[in-house]
Amino acid sequence: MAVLTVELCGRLADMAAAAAVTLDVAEDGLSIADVRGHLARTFPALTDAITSDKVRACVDEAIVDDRAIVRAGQAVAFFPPLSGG
Amino acid sequence: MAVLTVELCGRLADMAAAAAVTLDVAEDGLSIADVRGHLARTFPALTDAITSDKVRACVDEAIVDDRAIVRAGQAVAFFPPLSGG
Amino acid sequence: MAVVLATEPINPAILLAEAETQSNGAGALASFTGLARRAGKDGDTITALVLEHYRGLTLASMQAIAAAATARFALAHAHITHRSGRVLPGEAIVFVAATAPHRAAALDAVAYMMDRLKTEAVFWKYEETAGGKRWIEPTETDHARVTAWSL
Amino acid sequence: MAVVLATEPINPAILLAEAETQSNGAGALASFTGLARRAGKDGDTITALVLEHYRGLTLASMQAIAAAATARFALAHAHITHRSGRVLPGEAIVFVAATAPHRAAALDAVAYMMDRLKTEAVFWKYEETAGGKRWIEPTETDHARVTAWSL
Repeated sequence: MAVLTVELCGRLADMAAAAAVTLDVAEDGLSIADVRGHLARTFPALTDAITSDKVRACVDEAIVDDRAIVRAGQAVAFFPPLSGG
Repeated sequence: MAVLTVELCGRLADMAAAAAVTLDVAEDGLSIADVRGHLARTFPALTDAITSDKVRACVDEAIVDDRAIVRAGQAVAFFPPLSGG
Repeated sequence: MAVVLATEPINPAILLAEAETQSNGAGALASFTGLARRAGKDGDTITALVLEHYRGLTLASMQAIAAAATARFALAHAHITHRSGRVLPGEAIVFVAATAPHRAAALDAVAYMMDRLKTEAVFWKYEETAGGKRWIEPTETDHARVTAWSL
Repeated sequence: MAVVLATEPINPAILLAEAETQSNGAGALASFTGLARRAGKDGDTITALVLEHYRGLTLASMQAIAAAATARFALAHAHITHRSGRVLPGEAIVFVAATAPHRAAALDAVAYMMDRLKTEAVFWKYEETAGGKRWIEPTETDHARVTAWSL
């Protein structure tokens, strides 16, 4: 097992009371859907947000869909709706 | 008879080769229509422009129509289409 | 509301800073600067844009436009500075700014003031080139734009 | 094209002056500045607007918006400077400018860049008040505006 660090951006960090979370992952990785499920179980306050399609997953600075597989060492982040300007 | 000074603004001054023109006027004044007619006769190159409704008359800093009567001492000007900005 | 008829070169950056201080807590500040072109439509070099104005009527026409924009778009502040006289290529001819609580109102107000200035502000202007004077009048598009605001 | 992610206060007047030097002979320069509000929707005092960004993706998202505006509106120059971090009331959050041969393109490009920044630039922000944090997300109007550009 290796460790995957997941960043929680914007209000997600407040909901989980953590800006980043670490997960144990097997060598063949986890899907983004699995990561969402894990976060929902670990942080009940995050469940609604993290399972919403309004919250997007970002891997190594690219937006990915729920089937994407992530492995230890990759930069994974979840983005609530963006708000610039 | 007294003298009325008429200013020609914008391209009208170029057409008449004069920025201002003086007219003799009787004490009971002249209509703007009369002033236009006088200018057209005096400056043939101005005829088309000065008889066009695109060229507006201004008396004492207010736009007036052709029936307005002007007397000596008033500030009369003709405005070709405006072009600010 | 700040409305200025300037006979000397104007500095848009300084005017924007002034408009910013007049935002009165509003979050949106839009501006437009019209700059004198270096080349005419047919590519010839323009040595200057020369603007003429008429007595107090020119400033009054600018004030009427700024006041109408302030009312129509509920602006916190409206600013118009317009040059008269000889404007060299690259110099600013006109600077317009609006502050409002929201961006759409500020941007629309700037477009509105520019559209009205083009056809209703009391100025006449010509481009000075090696070939002589070329008087500039509003285009059909300019007239259509100002009409659209009154629909 | 000039696109900057700034972590210190920005000066819209200086940025407008820079954009003016980049007009490349184009006659129209439009700008928009978003200023941090002093009071929230319910009238409470805002002590700061705090913006978060994400690594290189934030600057890349801003660059994509400036490039799209440049292509779509045939701009001579596009400029976006966006703050990240803690922005005090009255300070500028964002400055956007566009230069183009004609005013409609410059003004539309500024509106377009702002509309896309609101919903597509990689930022998250909250208002800091005596009562705590209040996260700000785009409104339905913001979403409708950005959708309208792709119709």
